[in-house]
Amino acid sequence: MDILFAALLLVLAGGLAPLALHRWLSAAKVAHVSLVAAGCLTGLYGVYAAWGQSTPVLFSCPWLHSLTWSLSLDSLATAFLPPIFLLAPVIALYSYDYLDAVEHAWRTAVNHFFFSLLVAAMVLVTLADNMAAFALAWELMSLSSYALVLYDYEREETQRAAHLYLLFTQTGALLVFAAFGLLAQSTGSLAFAQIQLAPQAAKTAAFFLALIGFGSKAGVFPLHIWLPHAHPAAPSHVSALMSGVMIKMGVYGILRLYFLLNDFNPLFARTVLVLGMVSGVLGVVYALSKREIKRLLAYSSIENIGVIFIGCGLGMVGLSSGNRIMAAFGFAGGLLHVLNHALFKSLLFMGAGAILHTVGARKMDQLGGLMKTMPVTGRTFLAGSVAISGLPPFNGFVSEFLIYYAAFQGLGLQGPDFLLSMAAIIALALIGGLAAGCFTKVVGIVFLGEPRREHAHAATDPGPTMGAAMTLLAVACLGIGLWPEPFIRFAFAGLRDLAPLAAVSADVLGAVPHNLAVIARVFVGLLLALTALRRLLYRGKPVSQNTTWGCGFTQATSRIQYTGASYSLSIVDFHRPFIKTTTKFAALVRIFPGATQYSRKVEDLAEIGLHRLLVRPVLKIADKLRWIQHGHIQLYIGYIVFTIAALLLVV
Amino acid sequence: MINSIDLILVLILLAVLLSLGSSRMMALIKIMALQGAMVSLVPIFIEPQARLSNGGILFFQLMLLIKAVLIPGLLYMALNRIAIKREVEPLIGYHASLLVGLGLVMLSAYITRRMGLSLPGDYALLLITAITTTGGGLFLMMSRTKAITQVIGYLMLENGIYLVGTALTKHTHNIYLVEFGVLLDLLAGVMIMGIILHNINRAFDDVDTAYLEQLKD
Amino acid sequence: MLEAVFCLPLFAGLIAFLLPVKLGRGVLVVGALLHLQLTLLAWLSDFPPLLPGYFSTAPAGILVLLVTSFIFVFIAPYSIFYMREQEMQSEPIFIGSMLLFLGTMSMAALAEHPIVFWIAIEATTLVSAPLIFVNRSKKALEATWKYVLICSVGIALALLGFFFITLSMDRAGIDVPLTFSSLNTAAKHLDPLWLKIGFIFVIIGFGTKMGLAPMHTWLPDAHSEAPSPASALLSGALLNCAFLGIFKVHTLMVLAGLGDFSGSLLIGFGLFSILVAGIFILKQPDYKRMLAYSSIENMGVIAFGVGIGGMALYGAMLHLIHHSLLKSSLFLSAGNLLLGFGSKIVAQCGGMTRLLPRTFVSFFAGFLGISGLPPFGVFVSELLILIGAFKAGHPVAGGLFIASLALVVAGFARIVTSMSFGPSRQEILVPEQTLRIVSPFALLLTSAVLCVWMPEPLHQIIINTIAVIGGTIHG
Amino acid sequence: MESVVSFGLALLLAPLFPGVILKTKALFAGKQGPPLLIKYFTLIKLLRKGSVYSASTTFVFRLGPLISCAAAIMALLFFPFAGTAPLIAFHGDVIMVFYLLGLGRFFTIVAALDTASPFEGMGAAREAFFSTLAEAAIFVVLILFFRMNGALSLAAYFSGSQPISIIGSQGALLLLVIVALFMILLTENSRVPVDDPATHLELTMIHEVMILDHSGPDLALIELGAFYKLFFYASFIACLIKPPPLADPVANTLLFYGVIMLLYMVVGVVESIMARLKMDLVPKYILTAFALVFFAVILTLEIV
Repeated sequence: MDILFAALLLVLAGGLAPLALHRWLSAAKVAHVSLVAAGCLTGLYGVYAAWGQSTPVLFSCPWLHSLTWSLSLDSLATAFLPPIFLLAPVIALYSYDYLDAVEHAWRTAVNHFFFSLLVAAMVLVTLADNMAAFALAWELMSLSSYALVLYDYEREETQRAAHLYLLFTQTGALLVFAAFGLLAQSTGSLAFAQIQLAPQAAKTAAFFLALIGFGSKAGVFPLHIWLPHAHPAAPSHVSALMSGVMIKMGVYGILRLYFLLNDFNPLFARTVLVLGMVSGVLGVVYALSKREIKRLLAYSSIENIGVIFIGCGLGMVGLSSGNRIMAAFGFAGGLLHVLNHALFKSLLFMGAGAILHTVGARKMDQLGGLMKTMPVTGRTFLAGSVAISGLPPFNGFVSEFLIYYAAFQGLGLQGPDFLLSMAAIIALALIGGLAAGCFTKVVGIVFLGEPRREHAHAATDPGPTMGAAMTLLAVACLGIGLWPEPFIRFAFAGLRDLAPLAAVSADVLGAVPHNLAVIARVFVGLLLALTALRRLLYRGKPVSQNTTWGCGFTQATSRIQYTGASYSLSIVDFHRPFIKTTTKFAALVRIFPGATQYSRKVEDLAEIGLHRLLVRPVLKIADKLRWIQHGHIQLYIGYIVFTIAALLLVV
Repeated sequence: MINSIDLILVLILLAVLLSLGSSRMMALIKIMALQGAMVSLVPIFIEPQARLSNGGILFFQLMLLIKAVLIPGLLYMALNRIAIKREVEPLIGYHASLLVGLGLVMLSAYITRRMGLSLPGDYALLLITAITTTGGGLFLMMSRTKAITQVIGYLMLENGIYLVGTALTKHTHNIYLVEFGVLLDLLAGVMIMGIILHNINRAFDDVDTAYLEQLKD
Repeated sequence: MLEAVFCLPLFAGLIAFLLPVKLGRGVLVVGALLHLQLTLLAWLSDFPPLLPGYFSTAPAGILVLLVTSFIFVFIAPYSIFYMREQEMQSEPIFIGSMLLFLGTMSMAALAEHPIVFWIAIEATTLVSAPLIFVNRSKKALEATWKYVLICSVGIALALLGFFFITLSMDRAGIDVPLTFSSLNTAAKHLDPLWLKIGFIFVIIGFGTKMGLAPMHTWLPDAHSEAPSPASALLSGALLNCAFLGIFKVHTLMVLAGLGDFSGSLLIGFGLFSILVAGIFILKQPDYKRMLAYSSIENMGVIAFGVGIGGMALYGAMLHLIHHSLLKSSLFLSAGNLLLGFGSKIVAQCGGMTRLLPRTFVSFFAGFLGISGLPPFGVFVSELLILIGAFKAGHPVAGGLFIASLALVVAGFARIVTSMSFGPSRQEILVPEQTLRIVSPFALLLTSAVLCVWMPEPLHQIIINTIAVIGGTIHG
Repeated sequence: MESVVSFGLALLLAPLFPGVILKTKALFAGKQGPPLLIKYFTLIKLLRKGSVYSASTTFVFRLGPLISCAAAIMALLFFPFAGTAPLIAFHGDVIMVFYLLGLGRFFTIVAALDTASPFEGMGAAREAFFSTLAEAAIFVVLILFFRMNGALSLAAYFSGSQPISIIGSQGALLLLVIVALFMILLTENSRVPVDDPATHLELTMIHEVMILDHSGPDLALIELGAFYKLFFYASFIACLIKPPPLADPVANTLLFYGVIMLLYMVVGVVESIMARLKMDLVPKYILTAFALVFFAVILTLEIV
């Protein structure tokens, strides 16, 4: 634990140093990156050191005399810490070149400060071992991420996004605290260890309250509304950290609470599973329908959170039905997907940031052909896209495979559990296909083909640290795919200290990791062999360049290319009842039709729902009630008299 | 003795009813002076032997001075400056107000019975008077639009509360120093209100609360 | 001699009326510092009252006194620099009233006799009226009028409440001196019906002053029209004093075994206040009014916490401290904004980050703090109140509490965001000045420090305050 | 050893069968048709040529054929042709197989988008849409098979003590599956009624339009990949309908390839007697396949 504290101090120092050094921007950034990196590496070492120990590491100190502030490092925490410690330095590295506006030196320093604070807060969230410590860490996390979103505060969109985010995160936090209160009711203790003694009803209520709270942080459908606004509005390295790492804290919260409750209620399991499926499928459908890269990536995060939820939900179903192997695979798949998603989603956000940084366009349909002008970004983005589509030999497949494995285990169950497992498999398959569709769209529209607007020609690869960060992550994505064994074992080890799963050792894995590794390597080998063969076949053959075959159409311009919107049109329309599209199209009239316009808007069902069912009625009621403050002093005195009369009648 | 206290209480009640039915400011202030004097006298008549101790005499003299002379005097001065003679458009008309006043008396009698305190005769009437005065004061504040009338209503409320105190609590609790503090507060309050009234009048050329409805949501 | 704590500012205030402006300013600052010293003496060492039947060092009172005195020390120098920009003709009156206000609030905090307490509270209304009125605008007039009249009516009703409590004593045939502590010792024997009625009048009466809805109506007017230092004092100190009256009677109720009754009333008023505040904050066009409504909300939170008891009670006491610190800081920042922008209308302000960067930091930090984010103390207090509410088995009330808080955050955040980051519509009139920045920052810093570390005596006094009625925190 | 041989045989023979389809179609049309080995000739012809690349393309365009071919070959590695043990098998390998095919598709699509041609983009969009639906249907088949014998591996489906076969105890269910799988086969391999490999109208095509710009050995790789993919699906169905394995491995193999031949002929027949569906009817068509297997799974709830 001391090592972890040292790590936290280093990370925080990495936040404070830029504040002191903001007059010398480069120095500030160097200090930030190096201190954060040092801190995170120390932290990784701390996690590694705690790894071998059989009992959780504990720490506690009094806080404000009557509360205690206790931390513990158990296996679940060790599963969530590496994504934080791994991603934070890479993202910090990326931010070195990304935040290069000299005129914003002070703002950059503040951004660095909150970045460090967010990292530290997330570490504390995973370590917290009682309600007070958890609450503090959680709120610090909310605060710092809110501040990070506000980086581009001049833009109205940013302001709205930050506002929405604050609302969601604060309400969510209050619900979580309410759940804590319910659980503390019978035992009177704020310690996590006492939670399992709470009565059944309190546990159920608390779980669902917390599910709303944590779910809104994680961005699970339909509580995700803040997410597609906040991620595009935030600077890209912040989106990378928030989407890659922070929203996983919601998952962590749910898992932590679930195991603390020690109540394997099938209702919990089924709810989580269904939420996962809904959010997975709808997340990716909405992602497909989006036109801004970062918004698309945000919805894709919702989808991946759905996948993680499916994994955890399957794990919970396994526990509630007594199928330990299913449980182990489900949870381990979820945990591994947390790490994997952190890697590739950060990578993708970084790529989007690189485009934004050098080209400045947010809409995909204004881009194109960037692979030629931004080779590093393009290649790493392609790797990330394959990985996020869950395709071998990249890391996304490994975790999805584990989740599939758990789901197939669930087919042996009866009744609703069977049906849900089956639905989970179908959902996963759908998600896989749709995700591939979604990311072929991004890669194809943004990086391939020809530039659709002039400014896309001017693109160049971003600064070296950004390229280095993206390359690192791309290599990591492939690396996990090719050497999955240690990572799968890592995910399983995350379950070690969880009482119901302690008995399930990594032996159930059998040869699974090995097989996955072998196939991935065989595939890569085969690919290399084919490449060599191809080279051989092309030796001495004429290879020439020409324009694309236009099927007889000779006046091809870059504007006739397929657009992202048309690419996804039919898939999106297929999901019509769950997605609301409005198309405006002035039909062609007369023999010589004039200029016409076609526009299409996709609205989020949950957002519409929230607006219709909550925001509008509340505003309406509030407006109606404003007459209370009417200005008539006579009326005001009347209130007092009336209140007295009413209360006296009650007595 | 009994007759005199009843007389005083009836006078107070009458003052309440009159104030509810009166539209003329000057009359209202006079009524308040009368009521203030009567209210100050009540304790002396109720338990004279106990109350008329050393400090007591001084205190009651002071109270009489403040309630019957100083406060009405202050109001009189304020009224002179603002040159308003009558309440023109009350929110609730004078006849209706009178009826309300009568209703208040009945309600007070009912409440007094309901309280089940088994008070001796004078005390019961005292309590009825007290509650009526309190309610009358509140009603006056709610139903009149001129700010000065509201001050008068506030004074009536205070009188009523004082009477309730007299009726309900044992005199042994009375510490004249403390009561004097209360009186002083009242006096200062009326002074402050007078100053504000003056300023309101200067700013709006009227003391109608209809001008005081700018601040709202 | 405990009475010196309030006599000193009272005399200083009377003197300040007569002194020339510059000397008066000196008296204000020196008076504030001396008062803080006296307060610390009263808190930390034995400082017996001269009139034990009327004044005492009851822990709740000391707590309120401490908060009042502490924030006054920061408001006093701020108000001098604020007033300098305003070029006010009646500054001696303002300074004198400030000191008198401090004196009467201290008197209320130390009062042991209910009627003395009542006198002090009524006196606070009267001496603070000039503070609101000091701008002499039509709106200020209206606000003052409403403030004085409504509060006077409310407080008059509280007097009635005290009479009923006395009656409950008489009915039970108990003959003890009329002080809070002796009432507490005899609480078990008091007549419950009259005690309840008394409590109703007290909570309505002092609730008017404290700003509990629906008796809060004067509060937004007064806070928005008063000059900012006065608003800070009203919100950060005066409301606490009024709350003290309710708290003392609530203590009595709990000891008399009627805690459930008074608790539910407090919960009800508390929730209603938060809700009403939320409704009005939601589309509030005026930022000072918004802060005022936020005060109503926070008073609601305190009432709610006290009503629930236990851990929430501890939270409520913390909330009292932190709300005073943060809200006075916010009002002081709002004063800087008002000087800078020359308008209280949100839509006419914008671009705070560029035009008034330091004020932006203090205002925004205050907003984050009052919304319950760490490192500011409201986070701890709201956490404890919320957990306490559910822990004590009030899930419905807890749910309403959450919904109302969300409403408040929604409105507050919208306004602060638009003012901070929105397009700037004008150049600033009065630039920022370090001397006017120090105070809001100092108050914020105090709240942040108290969130992490609390001095032992302060903790002890909170514990002593709530121990009487079974507030606990361990667990 | 046996496995290697059967894998090699499959690799060798796969391009033969599409010739069978052509032949069947020609017979139906009353023509003599191309020779049976036509596809081999085509491959050799393509391999001998060079390529013309569009100036718009990048390395992704060249990567497409490689990966799609490699993925298809990988799929065959897992398959127990004629009951012989495959080269690789483990619990869960089917998931791997279909994801590998998915990878191939991913790169085919991306390569198509790389050309900046609106037609290829259109084809890519359709491919992405239809294959997603088909994939969901396939996973329902996997669910059903898991219900039947608890296996999650191609080898375990068709070998072992209780192979899944139409003559087994659950033959009736499998009939539904076979029909569905056949429909999926037609979809995934871009045959009529979903796609028409013979058409020359780019607007109506899916797979063929995506590879318009490929030429030479690259195109050969794509074609080869397509043959292997079709062969994989055909083998899948063949394993379901072929009678129980004979003792003699050679006879067994012959029998297997006979069934395969039959299947390809059926494809030819379908192509001859059916017209291509309207594009917006295709999802419905795939959903029909999905519904069939789903129905079968629901039926297992009663049986198992």
